[in-house]
Amino acid sequence: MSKELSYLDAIREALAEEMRRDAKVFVLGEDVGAYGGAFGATQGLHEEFGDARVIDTPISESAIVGISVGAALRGYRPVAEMQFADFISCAFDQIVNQAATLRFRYGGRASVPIVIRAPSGGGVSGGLYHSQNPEAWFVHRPGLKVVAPATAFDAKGLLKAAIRDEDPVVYFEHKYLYRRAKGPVPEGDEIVPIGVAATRREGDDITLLTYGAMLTPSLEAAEELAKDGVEVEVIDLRTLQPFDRDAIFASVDKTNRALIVHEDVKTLGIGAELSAVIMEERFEQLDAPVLRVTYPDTHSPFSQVLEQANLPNTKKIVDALRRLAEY
Amino acid sequence: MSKELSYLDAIREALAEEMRRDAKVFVLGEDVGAYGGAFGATQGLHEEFGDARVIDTPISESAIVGISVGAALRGYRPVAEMQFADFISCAFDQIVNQAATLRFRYGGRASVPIVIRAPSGGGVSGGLYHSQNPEAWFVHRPGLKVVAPATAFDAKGLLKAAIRDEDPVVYFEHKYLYRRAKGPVPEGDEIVPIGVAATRREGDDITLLTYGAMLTPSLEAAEELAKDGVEVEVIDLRTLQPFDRDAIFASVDKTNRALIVHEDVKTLGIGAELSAVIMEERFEQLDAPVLRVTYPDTHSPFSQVLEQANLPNTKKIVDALRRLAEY
Amino acid sequence: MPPIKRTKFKLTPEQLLEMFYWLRLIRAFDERLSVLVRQAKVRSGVYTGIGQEAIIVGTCFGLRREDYICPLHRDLGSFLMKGVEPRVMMAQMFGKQGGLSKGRDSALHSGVSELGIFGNTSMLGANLPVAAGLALTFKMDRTDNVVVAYFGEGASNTGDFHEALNFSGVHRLPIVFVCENNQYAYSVPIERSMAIDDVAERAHGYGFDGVAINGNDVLAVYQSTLGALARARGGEGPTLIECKTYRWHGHSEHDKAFYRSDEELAMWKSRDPIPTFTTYLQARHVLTDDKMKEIEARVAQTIDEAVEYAMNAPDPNPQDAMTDLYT
Amino acid sequence: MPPIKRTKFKLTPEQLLEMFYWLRLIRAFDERLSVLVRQAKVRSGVYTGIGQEAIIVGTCFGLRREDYICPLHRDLGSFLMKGVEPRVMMAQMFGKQGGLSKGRDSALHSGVSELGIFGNTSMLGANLPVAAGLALTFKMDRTDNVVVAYFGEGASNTGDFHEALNFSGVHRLPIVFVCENNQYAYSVPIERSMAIDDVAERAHGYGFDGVAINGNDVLAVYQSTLGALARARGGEGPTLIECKTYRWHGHSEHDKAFYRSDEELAMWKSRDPIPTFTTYLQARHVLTDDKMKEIEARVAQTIDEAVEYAMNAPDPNPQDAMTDLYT
Ligand SMILES: Cc1ncc(C[n+]2csc(CCOP(=O)(O)OP(=O)(O)O)c2C)c(N)n1
Ligand SMILES: Cc1ncc(C[n+]2csc(CCOP(=O)(O)OP(=O)(O)O)c2C)c(N)n1
Ligand SMILES: [Mg+2]
Ligand SMILES: [Mg+2]
Repeated sequence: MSKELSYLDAIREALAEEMRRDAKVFVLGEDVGAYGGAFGATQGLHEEFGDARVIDTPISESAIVGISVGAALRGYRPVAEMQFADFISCAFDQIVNQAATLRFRYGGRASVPIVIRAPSGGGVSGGLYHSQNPEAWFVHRPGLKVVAPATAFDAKGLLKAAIRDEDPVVYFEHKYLYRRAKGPVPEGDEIVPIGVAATRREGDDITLLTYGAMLTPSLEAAEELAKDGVEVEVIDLRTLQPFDRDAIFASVDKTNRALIVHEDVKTLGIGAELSAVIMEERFEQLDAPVLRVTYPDTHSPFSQVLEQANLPNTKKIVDALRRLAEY
Repeated sequence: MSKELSYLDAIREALAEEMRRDAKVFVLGEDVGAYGGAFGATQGLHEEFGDARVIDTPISESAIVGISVGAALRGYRPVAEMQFADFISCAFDQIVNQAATLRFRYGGRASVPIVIRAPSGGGVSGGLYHSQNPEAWFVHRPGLKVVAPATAFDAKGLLKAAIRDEDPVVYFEHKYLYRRAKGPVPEGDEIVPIGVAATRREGDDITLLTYGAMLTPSLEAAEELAKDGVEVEVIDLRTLQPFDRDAIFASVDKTNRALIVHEDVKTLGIGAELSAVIMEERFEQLDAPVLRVTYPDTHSPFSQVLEQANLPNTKKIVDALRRLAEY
Repeated sequence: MPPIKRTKFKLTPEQLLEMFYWLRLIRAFDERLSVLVRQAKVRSGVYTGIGQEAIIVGTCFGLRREDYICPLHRDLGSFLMKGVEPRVMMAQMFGKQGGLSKGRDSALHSGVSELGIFGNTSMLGANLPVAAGLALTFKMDRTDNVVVAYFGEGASNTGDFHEALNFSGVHRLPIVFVCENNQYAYSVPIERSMAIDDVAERAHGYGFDGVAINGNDVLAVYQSTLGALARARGGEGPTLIECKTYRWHGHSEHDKAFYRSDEELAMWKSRDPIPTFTTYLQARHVLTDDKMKEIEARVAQTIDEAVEYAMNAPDPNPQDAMTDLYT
Repeated sequence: MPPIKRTKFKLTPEQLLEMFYWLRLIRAFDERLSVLVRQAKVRSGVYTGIGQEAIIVGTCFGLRREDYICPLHRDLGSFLMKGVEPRVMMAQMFGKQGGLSKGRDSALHSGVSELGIFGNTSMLGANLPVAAGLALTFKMDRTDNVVVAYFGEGASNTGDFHEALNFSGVHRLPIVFVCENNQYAYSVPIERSMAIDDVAERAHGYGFDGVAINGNDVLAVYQSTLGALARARGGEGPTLIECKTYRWHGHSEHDKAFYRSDEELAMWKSRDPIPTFTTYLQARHVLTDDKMKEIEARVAQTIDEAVEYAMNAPDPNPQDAMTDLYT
């Protein structure tokens, strides 16, 4: 049985359910308390769980993560919120050095079950410090897991999985989807496992790998190509680290063509790794080069004239798919 | 005319010469003053240029970079030292948000001519916080330039170019090379331009792309293959952002095979981008998949038994080259 | 060093009227922005400083063109007082080509070096190390120019605040640190973000004076600033001036600010800096009814013209989305 | 709250002798490490705390097993006092399989949760937010356990120090912050890293007490620690204890420490904590010559056995290079 929720409500529900299920789960961050968070993701939690488990912090991103690591070492499961993913740069050292290396340097005798929620992404007139997609930095750092849900269902299921995971997970929730992505969500305890992609549309001709807010334009583009009889298989990665190699290879083995679509910039965005891995593992099967449709290598401007010119969209994806189809 | 210097002395000489040439150049960092820096890269500078231009800072990496940005806005050319590249994570926000975006957000009315020197790399029993290769994070961030010299000649010439560049440059100097890499360096004012790779060995059969401390094992491996009559073209990238696309494509057009070797971890190391770009731009020319020899996706252990097992070396490179040759 | 709060000062009637004009203009500018947001004509997040104008006017009034300011997100007024045309600031808020950032930004992240204005990133506290760097160059140049750096009480909890103030203390830099303590950081009241009454207390941990004053009293702010400027120009180093104040509107125009009581708001509105100053000017017969009418008219006209200009200003050119990243 | 420095305390002869044993053991351990470095048997950077032992003994002596310590790089002795076997610590320094990190690390970056020991990264100050997180859970669990967090005066200039102490003050966490002020941060004397006499001063900026004491007087350190522990256990929040001391050796064993004068070193060596305490114990007839011999023998034997064990301990297995990264 399931019900319709927005992506944002799905996140809120996952938090509430996990906090009810496990007294060790608590949330901390700026304005996450009575205010309910800058985007409302923690609304109602303070009322239900009180000061001790819903903690408004000072403006101290580095400490927020460091405190989470300390709490995790004592068996707690902190869920830290970065008010915007852009500010995760202020907590960078605590994430990539403190959290990501602890299990390794402890010789496996401890781990760090923390979740860092980071509202990311553009298309919301956020300008250069409220639109960033910082996922690649963390995918590059061993010891971290990185997820990026595209649907309300996954927003809930992946957040639950992240909270229950024994390792540090950076959870990127796309701001553009908060209210726009609506759909059924699992009731109760169903989780979406970390590391498993979802095929959103089947097709034999081209594999399209994407995640987050780029799923919708990708699906639209796939429908466009269907009109010309080209069937695109759209795979939503959902987890970026570790990404689902089996699902990717299985699809490419079938289609022999692949396009990667992401909102992050091109150079060393996750598309680079996917492309390199497909080349390494499936060179023989490729009938065309793996292509990328991404944000160009620059910052996110406020002006919609400029931002819309930069963002990947259905048309850009269609053009790339056509190039691959005709290749 | 030129003379023999160590990589470390070449860096020191570049600093001294640039400080003599331009009164606006100054250095700051931890222990860079009378002590001459943890590795001696600033030795003699305090004596020659005094407190005002050779500044010992408190342990405040974030401020070191922020201060550099402020000074650069007033026409100075600060050269900031991170005592180890590993600690650059503590200055991350000031680099990727403050410095990298300033010109953009100012609408092109100002730029940030700072250099951040970061002693990076392993093979020196440094363990997980004194062996890191953090270059990919910065290559991924638009607005930054990234260089990584492999020879004494380039250590000097690229540092001079970085200091004279109008944009923020992260300069990765490899600790393993400090005293081991010796060679002729340009006298006086000769610079090594940013963005231009160097072909260290010509060959028609396989293109090998590398940089930093991996150049030597790469050249050794190339000699190995020469014995089997396989001629490997070894290209030292020198600049990682912007990397020299023309040089890469010209070589691949000739060899139709490419191997990338770097000490950074595999996932989203610079090799991923190079591989993806070669695929996008030269798919037709490739007779084999582009392969990567890199550090595996984990941290750098202290124990030499463990570190040496992880580090790329001549044998691993030879094996990969053979795979490509036989492909 | 003479006590800051009792600094002797003298202002001519003309100067007093100019102060009044600025108070009114800045208030009117923010109020108009607030309306434009409600009319959905300005689409960005707008952070007004309504109620806090005395801080900007009191701190900027005694500055030279050569002095540098490092404003925070509420300090649009300081851009005006430092010489940016109102129409340009308005175009900036509209994200138009004619703004400081050519539409890249719609807030205060863009500076003007010739006018001594630094435009910070969104990252709170990140402007303070930059301020230290600017001040360091004033010292290097042996000028007696000063940097005035603004931050909220919430931002005083960031690591950058600490690193910047510590460095400034060590080098006795010519900086005036102005804390705009408006009692809240977004929804978080000061008692949940620090365990002290006065942010000014923190200055003592850096080896310089900190004073807490009534930030709604323009003459008191001006007086203390004069004292701090004199110290800084005289080589006696930094001073922290904490200005107690209150923001009338929500954190941004989208924030209903339910987290505070009507009583509290009423109390602070009764401390409106403008009527207090008006009473004083009238008591001194400096501000006649005619003068008042004249100033109000000038203010209204200036704002109308600015809006007119901004509304009709062209959007940026999509071709410019990729420019101004590198020099 | 009762004044910290005059806390009443009573120690039995057995306890006093135990304190003496620890002073001697920790001194001997570091001295042996120093020799092992010169003999190139220990290949990692070794940071001894020789001269600073009274701080470790005085702060750890009153701790429970459940209390948590967050040591810095010189605090090997605190691992021993908290219950790690000397042989295991020695194996750790040798980077052997039998060490805390299985050879991943050869320093103090590995902790033991069951013993209440946190192993920090190399990043100075980064242990303090983690300490706050640990203390937060003690409060959540309604235990009266305490966290003792160590840092150098140099580390007190990092952003993490500020964010962690501020958060700890706001939540009145059960923490004792112990500053080991040994006058230098690597080569940088305190006057070049802060403009204040006492780091303890900084506590007042966070709303709790800071006291500066003679860190070479083990009884004074113990006394103040007792007071701070009582406060923390009683829910009265954090205390900062600044221990004035001096490191006899260089920053690491590779540092010749030319940056300080022989006079200064001689002055501080005359303040050696061990003879002072010995005199006291002899005056009280607690430490007889026999007891002295017995303790010295025990110390020597313990160290010899530890070295013996570590030298013969197996190296890690290369297969383990990739383990212990994720759970
Ligand atoms: C490093 C960082 N973290 C979080 C934010 C989000 N944010 C923007 S303004 C604000 C509150 C700032 O409070 P304060 O410093 O007191 O300034 P005020 O808005 O009250 O003037 C927050 C949390 C940010 N901009 N930067
Ligand atoms: C963030 C960071 N920056 C720089 C370093 C390099 N480093 C290691 S110890 C040290 C000096 C530390 O001084 P202090 O905190 O006073 O401790 P002490 O060594 O004197 O005991 C420095 C600069 C580091 N480990 N971490
Ligand atoms: Mg505020
Ligand atoms: Mg020290």
